Amino acid sequence: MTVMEQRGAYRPTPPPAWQPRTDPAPLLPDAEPYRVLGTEAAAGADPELLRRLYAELVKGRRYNAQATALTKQGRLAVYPSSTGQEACEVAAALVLEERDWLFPSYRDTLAVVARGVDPVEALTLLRGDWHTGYDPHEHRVAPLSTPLATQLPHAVGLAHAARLKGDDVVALAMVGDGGTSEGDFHEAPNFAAVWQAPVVFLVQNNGFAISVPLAKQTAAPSLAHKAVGYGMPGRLVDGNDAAAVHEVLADAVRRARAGGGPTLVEAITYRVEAHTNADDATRYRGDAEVETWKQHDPIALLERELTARGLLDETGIESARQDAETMAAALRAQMNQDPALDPMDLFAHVYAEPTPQLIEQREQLRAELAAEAEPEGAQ
Amino acid sequence: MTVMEQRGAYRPTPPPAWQPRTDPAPLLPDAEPYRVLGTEAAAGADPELLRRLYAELVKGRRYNAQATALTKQGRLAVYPSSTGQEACEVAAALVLEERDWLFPSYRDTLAVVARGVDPVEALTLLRGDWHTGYDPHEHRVAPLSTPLATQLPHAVGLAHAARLKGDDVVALAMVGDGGTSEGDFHEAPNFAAVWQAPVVFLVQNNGFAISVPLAKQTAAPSLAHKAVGYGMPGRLVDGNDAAAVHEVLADAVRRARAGGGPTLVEAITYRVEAHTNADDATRYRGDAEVETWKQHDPIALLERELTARGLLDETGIESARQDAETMAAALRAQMNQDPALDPMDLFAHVYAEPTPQLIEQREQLRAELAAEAEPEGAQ
Amino acid sequence: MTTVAVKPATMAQALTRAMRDAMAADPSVHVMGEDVGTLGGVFRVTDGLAKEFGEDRCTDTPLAEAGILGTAVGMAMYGLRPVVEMQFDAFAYPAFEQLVSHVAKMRNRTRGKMPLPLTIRVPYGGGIGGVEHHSDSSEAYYMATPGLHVVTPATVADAYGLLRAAIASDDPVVFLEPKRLYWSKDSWNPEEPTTVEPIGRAVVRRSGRSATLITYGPSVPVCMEAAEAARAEGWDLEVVDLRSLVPFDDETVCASVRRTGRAVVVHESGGFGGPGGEIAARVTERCFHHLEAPVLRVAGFDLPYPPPMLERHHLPGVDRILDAVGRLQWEAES
Amino acid sequence: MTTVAVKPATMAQALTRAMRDAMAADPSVHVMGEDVGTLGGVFRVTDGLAKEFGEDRCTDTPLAEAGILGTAVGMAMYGLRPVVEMQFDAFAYPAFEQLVSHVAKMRNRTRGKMPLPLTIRVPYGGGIGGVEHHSDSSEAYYMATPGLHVVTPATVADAYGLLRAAIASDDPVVFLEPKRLYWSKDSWNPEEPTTVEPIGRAVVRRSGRSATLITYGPSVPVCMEAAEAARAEGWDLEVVDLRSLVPFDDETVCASVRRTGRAVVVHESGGFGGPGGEIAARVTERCFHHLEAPVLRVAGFDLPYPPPMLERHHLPGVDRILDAVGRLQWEAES
Ligand SMILES: Cc1ncc(C[n+]2csc(CCOP(=O)(O)OP(=O)(O)O)c2C)c(N)n1
Ligand SMILES: Cc1ncc(C[n+]2csc(CCOP(=O)(O)OP(=O)(O)O)c2C)c(N)n1
Ligand SMILES: [Mg+2]
Ligand SMILES: [Mg+2]
Repeated sequence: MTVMEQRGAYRPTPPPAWQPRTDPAPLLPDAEPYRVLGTEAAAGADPELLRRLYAELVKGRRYNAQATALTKQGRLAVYPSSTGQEACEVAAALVLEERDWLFPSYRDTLAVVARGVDPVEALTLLRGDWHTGYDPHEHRVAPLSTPLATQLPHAVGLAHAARLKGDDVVALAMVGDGGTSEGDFHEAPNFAAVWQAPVVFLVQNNGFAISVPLAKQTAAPSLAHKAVGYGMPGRLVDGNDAAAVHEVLADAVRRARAGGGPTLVEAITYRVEAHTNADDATRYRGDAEVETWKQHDPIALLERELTARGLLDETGIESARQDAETMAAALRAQMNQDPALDPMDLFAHVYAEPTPQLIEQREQLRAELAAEAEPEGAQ
Repeated sequence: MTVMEQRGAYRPTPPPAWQPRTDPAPLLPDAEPYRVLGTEAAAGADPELLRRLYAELVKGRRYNAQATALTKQGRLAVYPSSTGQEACEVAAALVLEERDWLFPSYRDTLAVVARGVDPVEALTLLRGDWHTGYDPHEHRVAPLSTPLATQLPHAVGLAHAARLKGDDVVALAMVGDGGTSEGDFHEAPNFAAVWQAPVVFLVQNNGFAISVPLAKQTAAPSLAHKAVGYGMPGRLVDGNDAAAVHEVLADAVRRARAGGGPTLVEAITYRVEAHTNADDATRYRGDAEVETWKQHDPIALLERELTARGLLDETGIESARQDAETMAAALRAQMNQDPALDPMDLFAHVYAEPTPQLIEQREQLRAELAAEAEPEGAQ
Repeated sequence: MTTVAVKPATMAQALTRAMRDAMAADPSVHVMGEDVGTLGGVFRVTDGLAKEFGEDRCTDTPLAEAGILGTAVGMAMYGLRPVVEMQFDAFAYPAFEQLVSHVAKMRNRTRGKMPLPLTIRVPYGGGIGGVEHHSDSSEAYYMATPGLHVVTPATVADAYGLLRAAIASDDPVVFLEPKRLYWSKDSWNPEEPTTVEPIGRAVVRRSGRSATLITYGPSVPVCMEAAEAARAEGWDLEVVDLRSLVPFDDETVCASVRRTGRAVVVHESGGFGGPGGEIAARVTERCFHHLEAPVLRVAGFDLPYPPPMLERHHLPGVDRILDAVGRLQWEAES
Repeated sequence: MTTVAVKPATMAQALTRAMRDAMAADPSVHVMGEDVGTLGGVFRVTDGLAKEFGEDRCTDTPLAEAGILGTAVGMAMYGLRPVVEMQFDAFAYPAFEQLVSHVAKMRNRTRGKMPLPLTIRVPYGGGIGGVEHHSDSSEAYYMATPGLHVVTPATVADAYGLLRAAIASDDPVVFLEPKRLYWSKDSWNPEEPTTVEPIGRAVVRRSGRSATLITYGPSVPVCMEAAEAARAEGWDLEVVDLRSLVPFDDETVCASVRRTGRAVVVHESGGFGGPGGEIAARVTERCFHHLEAPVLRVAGFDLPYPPPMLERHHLPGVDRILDAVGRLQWEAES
């Protein structure tokens, strides 16, 4: 008990509990982002997959342009474009099986659409007639999450629940470089690693959080290095190389599915447009930087690979372009129609059963609308 | 603009923005916790420092025992003992200059006392006559923080402010292994690294968060590995080796002071007592584990080193023990007196000036107390 | 409406039993939180559940409240019914964003496609000698957040019945457990089978004709005591236990106040911006012409919860309640 | 009390000017938040400050609200006066624990030894067509948290005067900026020097004898409009702009209600558990025998803030206010 009684032989033994819980070496990301296009690795890529990625990239670019145009016409409240980031958006959607779940961040409308959600329903939030426009269960796509990083623990919980139920389901969660600073970014991968939940975290490092450049966001060697602190592998990938992003994500999904636990992937990309249509990017960055990145365009990179390998010709390019135009025209037409609005919907889904208080309020609004509808009541 | 216009020469150039922000290699902790006592490194240790550490450890152990005894006598509401962790507690306090700041977690009463705060004032929170019992500015010790990890951003902000003002001040913030799971643990070191704030994070990994063992808390190779994700060095140290903890912390403090930025230190130690006097540790751990750790006792380790090197003899040990008893007797005497209580204090410090509402309430209580004081009103 | 036979127990044990019965009845019910597994919770409310149902059904989580609630949201999305324990009132604050921005909104956001059947158990309130951050009354925050149900039992039977109902609810329920009643036994009748109580119904705990005390949770026994003491003053007080703050049972409350013509709202939470304002305002809106006096409030003071040695001065006690009753303008009567 | 000459400006510009003047007057004032530096804030309220005072005085932080507020606490501990911007109402929730457990309590916890002179600017409320999480009225949460001052301007002049006072305050102030008034200019008189307004004083914006509209922030202009419209119905309405929710100016409010005998509280925040309950309750407690009718409330509905295309149905407008005024039992009068 007393200190003196404890004296005895000199014992330089290590403290009892020490043992690294994981071998850190395999967790560390490579020094350079992984690339496929324009490298030897490209030879191994599946031509069908590359062609499919290409078609989706072209459509995705067009979708972004159309949606931005719709904001100018007052048909969308706001649109955060993912132009320049299409490789990440598309690969994230395509890498998943039907039974898997996607957890998009607010900028990821494109991933949502590429996953199969109706292009108009995907825009409901941004048009402003409702919040989430699609049924998350239909395509297993969680609501576009505006509060940054908050969707990450959801993905972990869902993946964990699926595993507990014995279902073979993987969740892929998307977040931006800025979002990695939030506490929820920390808590989610920690839970995932402790639970060995089948989840893949995809960080799109597009260089900015609105106006704030990465250097003001983190001093980490890379965002992928954060994985080490959770005991999961970190992977660094060229986010504009659709083949590379797809491959790295596919590896991670496979690993998760096999019970190998979560992976954190950092995709290095660039937000070519302003933060949203309402933002003025010239306040915080120069044209030169944007131009450099345009030289590393995800569509151009893939197009070159495909044409160099004879997998794509002018006709194929033209046909991809046409498909994109057809999609855009349809989107335009649908978005130019006013959405059906029913103010009574405000009260319909707050609870399974409205509270007495909400019933009172609903009837108040109903009466007001009835009065408004009467000629003399109209304003 | 269109994709086709962008085609041209095949360009396998790297994405423009990629460059690791920090070289990850120097950030990685060593594979084994750093040790001094019982190793060659001990020869380099300053005998005076070792003796001082020893005296404080012995006093610290006694303080813990006395405080726990006071809970049994109803003199403290609760006490979370740091028995077994005295090396961390004491080293954290001793490593700082007077002008530096200490940010303790709720278990760190000992560090607070070792820093010079009055032993009774340090217990005010746990006695229950007020919250923080000491003036934080007097010894530059922030309030003992009960909401876990929330004190870490405070330390960063304070260190940053001092640096902005040109003051040569370092902040040392303490947190437990459980606390590293909180979002605030993530946000604080991230800010610190981005700002290169002169702050040192000391994680006492004592194996448990109440009943939850480390394995359910994290899958990280070590908690020190989390540093890499923030771009700061992680250091792993034997938390029961007071000389090692002091040396590692001193290095980190020196680095911070010199403008080198923050460091994250994980000290591997063990909570020998239950979580608090109210906890029943037998519910979640066996005696054998506790016994193993008692064999690696911080006081015994240092005592052996000191005696082996002829820096301490029975007289010295006895005199340290005596000093500790004197401290304990004084503490007992002071704590056995009822603290002076004034219910009106409830209203004195909510705001600089009480609101009209608080003045009303204060007068209500004053009237109630006056009525209570009258013989017939007494209950 | 399930009927379950129970043994004599404290409120804590009734809560345990409610979770146990819910877990036995429905494999989708999962309990999770800090120390809820091996330890059985710092208040022992989840005692034995991990042993009986395994650690996957009663899980010790990492120490991160936003992560606990956030992962519970994801589990609920996949069809589970998580029952989350927040260790103490003030330690639920880190999960506030998840609660307000997701838990409360998910059903509405998705037009009903993605309901979240989640129960969030929060031990709350003071009176147990807790140090700072261990005695907050946080119900005002939850009441002001549409999309949440807010429920709090005051009796052992209600602890069982309401927790079963909360777990069975297809909507998120913040279930506030009065810490200082955890060890209360008084109102529990071991012979009588305990039923699941529907959420949203207040109950008259004591009938009276002079005035109504409107209260809930930890203040219910205090009001019962005050009502007893009031007899000496010639007042026959009615005590209404709200049980559910959201939805609010205007019917029961207003029926009582219309009968008595006078009312005092009693709660531990700070007065300013606390639940009492809402309650007093809505009672007044509905019963104005029945009121002989303004609805008064007896509440905690508007300050951070006091240290243990001073908490008795803060908590609404019998005297303060009787004082307020005395100010209900009885002269007007005569 | 400082006197500063200002140019004609929107509310946003008046706020900028207030920070600029405070920063110029006191080197310990630091502005921090997401995008406040180079960009000048998403609402441009901090425009030019980084340029004028340098990035160390007006700092783009990492994207982490708890971290922003938490580091600001540490800066305040060291004697700085941080002015924190939360980008939108709902994005202040991640900082809730820091706010409630530290910002509000630090002075009290340390017996006044460690005050926190902190201003937390929160753009709040709807009416700007924002998508979900961009239009919350979160004032009820702050009002229910003792230790905070809660202030909200409704005019350009007050935006300046109250923000200067908030920054000068030795206590934490949650400064709620009505987003939809950012571009309002109406009440600003460029010729008149603008003074620092003491916190805690309501103001009568319009005198009237029939009834009092008690309101604040974004609803003040709506109430002014309603008061104009009410003339046609023969009602002469008084409008009280609270400006400060904590401390609450009982004196001004009650003086008005005692004069008029009738009152309606108007705010955008949800009704249930919202500020109106507190206000109605306390006015009733103090003015019961002057009231011809119960104090009524016109508030947002009790639901998650609606999507842009439906928000007009949610927001209290002139008609809904006049409706409530019409229900103030005018028969009793005649
Ligand atoms: C919790 C939270 N804080 C602040 C915001 C406001 N906000 C919206 S987008 C954005 C920047 C996000 O940056 P990043 O995570 O890099 O994603 P990106 O916009 O680049 O896709 C900010 C600050 C938010 N949506 N949620
Ligand atoms: C935010 C928060 N959540 C929960 C608690 C309750 N609690 C107090 S101590 C503790 C365990 C802390 O473990 P650790 O961080 O390892 O520190 P240790 O007790 O081992 O010193 C918990 C869960 C708290 N104080 N704060
Ligand atoms: Mg970004
Ligand atoms: Mg621990």
